Amino acid sequence: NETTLIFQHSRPGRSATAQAPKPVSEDQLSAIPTNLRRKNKPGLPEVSELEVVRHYTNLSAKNFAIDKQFYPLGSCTMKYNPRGANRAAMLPGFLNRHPLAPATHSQGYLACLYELQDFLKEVTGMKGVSLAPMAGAQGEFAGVAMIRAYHEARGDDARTEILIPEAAHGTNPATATMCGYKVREVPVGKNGDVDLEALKEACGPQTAGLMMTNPSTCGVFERQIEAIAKTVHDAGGLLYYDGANLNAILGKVRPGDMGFDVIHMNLHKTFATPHGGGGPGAGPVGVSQRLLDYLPTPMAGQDEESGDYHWIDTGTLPTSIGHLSAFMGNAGVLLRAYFYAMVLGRQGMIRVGEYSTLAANYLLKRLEAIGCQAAYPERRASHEFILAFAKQAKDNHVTALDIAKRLLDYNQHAPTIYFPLLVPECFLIEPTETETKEAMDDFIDAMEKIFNEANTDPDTVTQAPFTQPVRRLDDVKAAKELDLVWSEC
Amino acid sequence: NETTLIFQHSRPGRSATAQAPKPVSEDQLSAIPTNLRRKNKPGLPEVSELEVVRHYTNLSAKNFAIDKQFYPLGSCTMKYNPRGANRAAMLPGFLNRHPLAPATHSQGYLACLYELQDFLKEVTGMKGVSLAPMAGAQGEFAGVAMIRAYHEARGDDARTEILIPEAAHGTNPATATMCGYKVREVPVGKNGDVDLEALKEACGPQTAGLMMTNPSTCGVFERQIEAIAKTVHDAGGLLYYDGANLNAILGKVRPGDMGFDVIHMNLHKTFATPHGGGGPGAGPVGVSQRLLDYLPTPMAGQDEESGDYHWIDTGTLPTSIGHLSAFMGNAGVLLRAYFYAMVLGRQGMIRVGEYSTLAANYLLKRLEAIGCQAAYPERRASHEFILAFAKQAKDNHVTALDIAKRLLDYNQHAPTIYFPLLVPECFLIEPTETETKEAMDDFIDAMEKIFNEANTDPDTVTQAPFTQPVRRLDDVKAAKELDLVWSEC
Amino acid sequence: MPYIPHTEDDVQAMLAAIGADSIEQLFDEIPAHLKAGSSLDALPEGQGEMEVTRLMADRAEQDRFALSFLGGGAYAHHIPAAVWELATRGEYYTAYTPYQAEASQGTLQVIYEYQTLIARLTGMDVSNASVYDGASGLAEAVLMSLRANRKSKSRKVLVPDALNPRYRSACEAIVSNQDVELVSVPFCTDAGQTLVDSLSPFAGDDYAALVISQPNYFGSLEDVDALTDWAHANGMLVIAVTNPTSLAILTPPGEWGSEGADVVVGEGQPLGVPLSSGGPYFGFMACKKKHVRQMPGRIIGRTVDMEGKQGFTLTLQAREQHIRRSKATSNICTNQGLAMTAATIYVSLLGPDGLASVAGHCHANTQKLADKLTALDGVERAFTAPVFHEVALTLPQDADTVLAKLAEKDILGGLSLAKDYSMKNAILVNATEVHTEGDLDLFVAAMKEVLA
Amino acid sequence: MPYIPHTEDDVQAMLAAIGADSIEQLFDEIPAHLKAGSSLDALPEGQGEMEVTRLMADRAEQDRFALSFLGGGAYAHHIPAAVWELATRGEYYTAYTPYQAEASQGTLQVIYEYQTLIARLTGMDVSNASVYDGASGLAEAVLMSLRANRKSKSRKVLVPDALNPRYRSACEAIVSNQDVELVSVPFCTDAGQTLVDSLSPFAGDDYAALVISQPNYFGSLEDVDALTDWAHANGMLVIAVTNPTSLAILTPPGEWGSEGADVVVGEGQPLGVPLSSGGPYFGFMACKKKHVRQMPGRIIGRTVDMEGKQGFTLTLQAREQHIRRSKATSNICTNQGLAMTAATIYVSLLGPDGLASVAGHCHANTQKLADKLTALDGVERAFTAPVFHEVALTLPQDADTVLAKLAEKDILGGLSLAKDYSMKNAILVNATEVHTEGDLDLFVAAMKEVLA
Repeated sequence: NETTLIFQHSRPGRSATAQAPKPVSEDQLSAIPTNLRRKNKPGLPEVSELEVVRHYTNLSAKNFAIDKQFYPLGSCTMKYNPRGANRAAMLPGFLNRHPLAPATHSQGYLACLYELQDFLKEVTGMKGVSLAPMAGAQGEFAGVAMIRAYHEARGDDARTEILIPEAAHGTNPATATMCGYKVREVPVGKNGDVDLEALKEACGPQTAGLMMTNPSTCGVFERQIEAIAKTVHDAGGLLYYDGANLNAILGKVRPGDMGFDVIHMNLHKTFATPHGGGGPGAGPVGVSQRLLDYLPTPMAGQDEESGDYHWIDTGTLPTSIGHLSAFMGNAGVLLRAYFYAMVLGRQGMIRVGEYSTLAANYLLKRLEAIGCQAAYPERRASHEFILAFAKQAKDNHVTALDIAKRLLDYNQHAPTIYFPLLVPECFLIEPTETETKEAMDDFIDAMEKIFNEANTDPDTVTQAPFTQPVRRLDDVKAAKELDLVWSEC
Repeated sequence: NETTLIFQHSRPGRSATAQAPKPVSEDQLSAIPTNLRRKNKPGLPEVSELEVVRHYTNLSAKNFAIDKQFYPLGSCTMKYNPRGANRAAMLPGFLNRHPLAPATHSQGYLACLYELQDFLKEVTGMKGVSLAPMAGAQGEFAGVAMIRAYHEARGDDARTEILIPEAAHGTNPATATMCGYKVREVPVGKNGDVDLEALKEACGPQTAGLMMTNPSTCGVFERQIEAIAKTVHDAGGLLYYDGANLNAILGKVRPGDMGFDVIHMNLHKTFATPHGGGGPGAGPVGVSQRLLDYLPTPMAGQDEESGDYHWIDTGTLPTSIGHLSAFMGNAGVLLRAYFYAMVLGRQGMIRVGEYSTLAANYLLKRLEAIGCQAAYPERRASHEFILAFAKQAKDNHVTALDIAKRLLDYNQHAPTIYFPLLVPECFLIEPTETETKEAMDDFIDAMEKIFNEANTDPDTVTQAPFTQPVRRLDDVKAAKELDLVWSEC
Repeated sequence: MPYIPHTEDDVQAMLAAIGADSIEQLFDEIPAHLKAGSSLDALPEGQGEMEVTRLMADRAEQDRFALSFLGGGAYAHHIPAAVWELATRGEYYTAYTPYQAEASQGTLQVIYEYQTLIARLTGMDVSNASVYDGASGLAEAVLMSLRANRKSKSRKVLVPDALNPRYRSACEAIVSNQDVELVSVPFCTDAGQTLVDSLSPFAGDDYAALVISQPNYFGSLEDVDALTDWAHANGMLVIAVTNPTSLAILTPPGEWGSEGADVVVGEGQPLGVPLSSGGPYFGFMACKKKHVRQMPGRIIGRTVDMEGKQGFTLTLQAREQHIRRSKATSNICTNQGLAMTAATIYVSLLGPDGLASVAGHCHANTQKLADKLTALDGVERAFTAPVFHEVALTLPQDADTVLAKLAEKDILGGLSLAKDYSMKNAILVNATEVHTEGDLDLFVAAMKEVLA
Repeated sequence: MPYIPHTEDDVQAMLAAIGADSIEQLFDEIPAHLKAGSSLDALPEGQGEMEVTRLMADRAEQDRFALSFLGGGAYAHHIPAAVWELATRGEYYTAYTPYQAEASQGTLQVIYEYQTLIARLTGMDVSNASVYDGASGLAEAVLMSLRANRKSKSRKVLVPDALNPRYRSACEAIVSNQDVELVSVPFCTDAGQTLVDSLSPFAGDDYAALVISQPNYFGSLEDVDALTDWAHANGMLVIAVTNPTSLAILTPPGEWGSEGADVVVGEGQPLGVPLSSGGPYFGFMACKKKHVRQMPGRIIGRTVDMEGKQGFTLTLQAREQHIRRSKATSNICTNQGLAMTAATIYVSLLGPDGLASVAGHCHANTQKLADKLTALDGVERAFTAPVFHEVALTLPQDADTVLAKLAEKDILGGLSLAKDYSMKNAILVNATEVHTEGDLDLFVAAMKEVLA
């Protein structure tokens, strides 16, 4: 009963009557040819309004969420999502604005966008910004597509390869492929920095560009960034910055100043828009001077004389890589990010990098003190850091997965596990700047308890969780006996 | 940790900075004499915005609610609270309207109120309605105060007594007292009807009026209502209708037609406005012709010619019993009720009585079938009914309280217990018209299981609940060692 | 059927279980001729959520305005978005009175936290779980003072004329039924304050209590220490009526004079509750510990469960109507749960410093507005007393006319003092932290135009 | 510090635990000269929630309008209040991708329900958890068809000119990087439909798929059975682009022709997602079971836990970027979780009959509007084909000019077809269930005035 599906509440003829208009007559549908009309009504739920409200209220209780728990999911930047941003984005004027409304009826919205573009330029040190991409991965796509457009415009069509450090997010190689490039991985050294010699060898006339993030997914700042930039640029390639870890360096160092040519940002990470159970996000792209002509459209522009805002579209920017969505991307996310940027302002932006880094280094040191093994113990943590549990896995047969599951029993969301792939049995932990020291201390306490359990009662850890709506799930069965839609029989 | 108070999250200097204006300078406060200035800042929580959101999100999970559970609390009419009503009442134009805004800027609000007054007149069969009372109990107060004003206006000042059937809500006698009356209780017969002979004896020149509800709190319709009305009227008293049970008879029989002179309605029951953890409600009063002059103010009036709306206040109705609040009552509740009335319309109102009665009679019969003892087995249930567990209490030492607590373990909110006082070990059960048959069947299943447990394993029942945030609480300690505000030490 | 889930199959199955042929049969105990009026012909046809929402949205739109400076007991403040997004969570919004404590710890703990913050804000020992609003709260406080003042046998209470007249009239309407008399104390028409001098005529007489409003209706700050000490010296209890925002910077009633006030009430609306046409608001009510058993309304206590774990529960129910019936302290049987929940969240978000900033800006903005307005020809402060965040001004013209002209410009420029105080040319003006310098200037410019 | 909780004490304690003297020291691995640009001088001072909310409210107010008949891929519908009150509950709103399935059963079950309802609405076997929007969904479907059509070696796909031009251009921008060619199929300029006759020139050539838009951009209903059968007969897969509301009354793609479409995509916005300037919306994507391993995006499966209890989990992750990296089906790594959650709630509230009523009213209102407008002199239907809820009209004057004049009257009267189709005098007009008879009449009256 706890996991009853909404479809199982369905009874023929039941309905949430207040929500639907009165039925139309067959006569009113007579213009639609019979052969195009549906023969049987679709098997959608027939339920009352109270049943819907109760079902989705109760279902929501089965989620961990920032609003309920510490959620130190590395590389995901699960920080507080201001409720004020939600209210502002849901203002009727914004909510009811049609995406194709004329500029006369869009000045308020365009003003927000235009200013947000400017903020993002300043924060990243880039020359131009487009807000169009609908997610980080689409921002990556736009970035690499611009690199491709750049080389193509110069007739430089021998460049078929994108270089990617092995610790990178999976989206990086997948994006390169989507843009028609081959991927070459570059090894990472023991200290978490890219193997510069290997990079030099990999670079050549076939190099379209390098995709990387800095701080890297190893949770450390890539110290050789200038040498890397020089190497790639010297080979004629461009540098792509994956904004996944931008939170760590806000107000400290800008991708543009590090030599990157193009960057995407994850507003759902760095700018505190909600993750919504997996989306939506927004992945604006910023570019250096040489990629300005290729930015995806539409963008917000301003007439200098009148101060009026307008759309910059492929009509005025014909070299653009074009539209990535039917309209202009995830407007509601952009408005939330605008709200956040306006509340933080200059000082607030600078504090983001400072306090997220402070939190990560604190958590790292405290966890080391209770016996956790840092992947890069001699390095500063950025806004996140890696722990390796290879020793526990060997000594107690307690894996990173087991520890993650047991954390749930202590009401702590597990960090990212088994990523980056190059560190076996690892956690990637990111506390963010919005969590209190007490919240981190609670996490440390839980980890300490789990370490004790791993020694004294390992089954408690390997069989965890015990307190969640379900125990560990059979993923093999899920993949083998595919059950992706519900059927009554 | 689970029950940490918000004060325990407090740390000196922490704050939800985005919410407060920047501090003012001492200079800006110089007009306030020093001796009127606070010496020490109040010990309010100093917490971050995320801490507040997380704290109150997690606390909310510790409540049962209609949005989560079947909630058959007798006499409380816990029906579905339409979310659309919430949205409508929270429209900025209503939310930001100052209560003393001039009529020029109140036409929209007044239009809703005026129509709601008319709806309530029609539904109750009364001649006039005031929406001013802020709760059922204040509606009762207004009603009895009008009775008093009526007698006083006639110089009929020997009437010092209010008659009340013994099954009545505690608010009835308390209200009579608040209006300066003595209370005389009237016994109820075995069949749930008032003892008419006793009533006749009780009536006399000292009788100001009779307060009753029909259907009564015995969950049955008072069949002698006409004789009762005649008896009281003949003695010179007036009849007051407690609207607590209005849900049962909407569209079936109207208090005005039964002979009542004054009525209060609970919009938070009958008109589906939320109970909000104990309030706010709204308790409009309706009156027959002879009490029209005494209605509490303000009320919405309409100019017949212009169609403009205005306030009717003590200026135009000097005989009114006056204002019961600083402004005009719980406007937001009234708007929600207006929304509900507009969605239901005529047919919908009639269905409320029909389907709430159908549900109650169904639930009663099914519970009787599994061995429950109805208090009035030969009677139709109204929208609610009484079960008596005296047998279980005697046989298994399992009380109504025990069964109620055990129901919580089955994820069912307990019915009202030990009310009305005249039936020992009782449940007063009200399923309402918005619950599905399946929801009622789940309740019946739970009751059946508890009956089995009472026989086979009574401790499971007498020690319940086991699944809630706390076990049974020490009420004696609570009352003896009063701890009403938190202190750090 | 809106909000009713039953299918025809459900209905037949239920009727079969009951053994009835039709729903109508379930009403066979009602005398047939009584049913005649119940076809409800005057009600409209039901409409969908879409249609009703649009109708109400159009009406809400009608009532919008550009700028408002209305106060008089209800004040516009910034309300953090988190407040109502949390308070309208179904778990708070659709729960009822926490009769089953184990299944209501959420609501119960919120109330306990609320009681704590009200006690700390007012400087009192205990608080109840809230009453309907500030005005009805005063009525309850007056009735409570009769019970609590054991030394007095009087059914009279001293009430200053400078109290919000709407509080006075609501209080009167409620307590007069119990033959309680509210005796007027005049204010100094120069200062706009209630002076101890004005009280001397009442010295030596038996009154159960003195009501002190801080600030008073004119926004003026009273000399609360002197008034409190005078009342206590004359055997009266002190009932404080206060604005909760102001308590972030003003001396709390618990510290007034040498002993502090005995009962404190006030309108809770400024703490995160929208203006919303006057309600739902909530009245807060706090008192000294010795009077707690005379306090009406719901009260929550902290206790332990059978395993010793902390928990919260309704307590002191022996005062209440459902137990004591005609002997109860009041007929009140609910609190304003939702509004009180919102206030608890609001105060938690603001904190002591944030609330002090809000209070400070209200005061500073009001001062600034008064300065700007009195720079206009013929506009003067009506009184000399210092004010918190509301100020009485005299105009060179009839107040009602001026306000009507301002309203035509979509500016709600204050409340007229003509009717309540026969001050034909006087208005009461409020500014809070929501008003920008530009807002004040727009108002002043409009006023200038109107007066020209 | 907005949203940052640390007190000075906290900071000192944390630095002490780290063994650092200052926060700045934590950045000592960053070359000093790189830090120069980071003072962010061009950013404004931070402001409070109150100030930013007021600024944004003023701007939102600027963009309001009286009436809109804009469609073109985004449609105004009634959205039940419950939809977003539930979807913005913190548990949905602030959770992330359900990587820890045991702690994410809420989100996972919602997605499973969503997949089920999309499959049922489209008549397909399986659905993913949603993609960014309808247009990018089409691009994913095109790429998918290249992988899924084992018989074809072509990198070409047939795309009708009557497809929404914004879908066409977004699709082009995405797939062109992989050297995929979108080949145009003209439409009948009389009927406003894509005719099988127009396809015959392509018969016998190798194309991976044919895209069929039902309705097409002009609102016209295509003869989907004939088009589908033609494509299958010529070795192509069929990619259906549909409006989800219409599927309550129109033949679902799974039943088109003798075999049904192979992949279905479309814009989910009409299912409970506000217009909101174009996003966040969600693209739905469903396919036949045999193609499921070629489908991009997140997919949820039902399984059991170690005690045999039903549960939900991410499945078929071997297709995805975090496992397959450069070999993944797509680089997509999220879905549009929140919008999809809202849609699931919306569809549950409407049900099959309610959604059919919505679709029916959209159609009937659009027909009625077309009738009223074409009653004006010189206004004609541009095409003869039957329509769903959008209709192309030719005006006696330049379309852009007429629309601008209507906008001056605060009426957004439709989309111009001038730029995309060189139909200088043509507009595309949509009506839905939100439009009353009065709305239509106001529009017609305004149009009459403008044309006069």
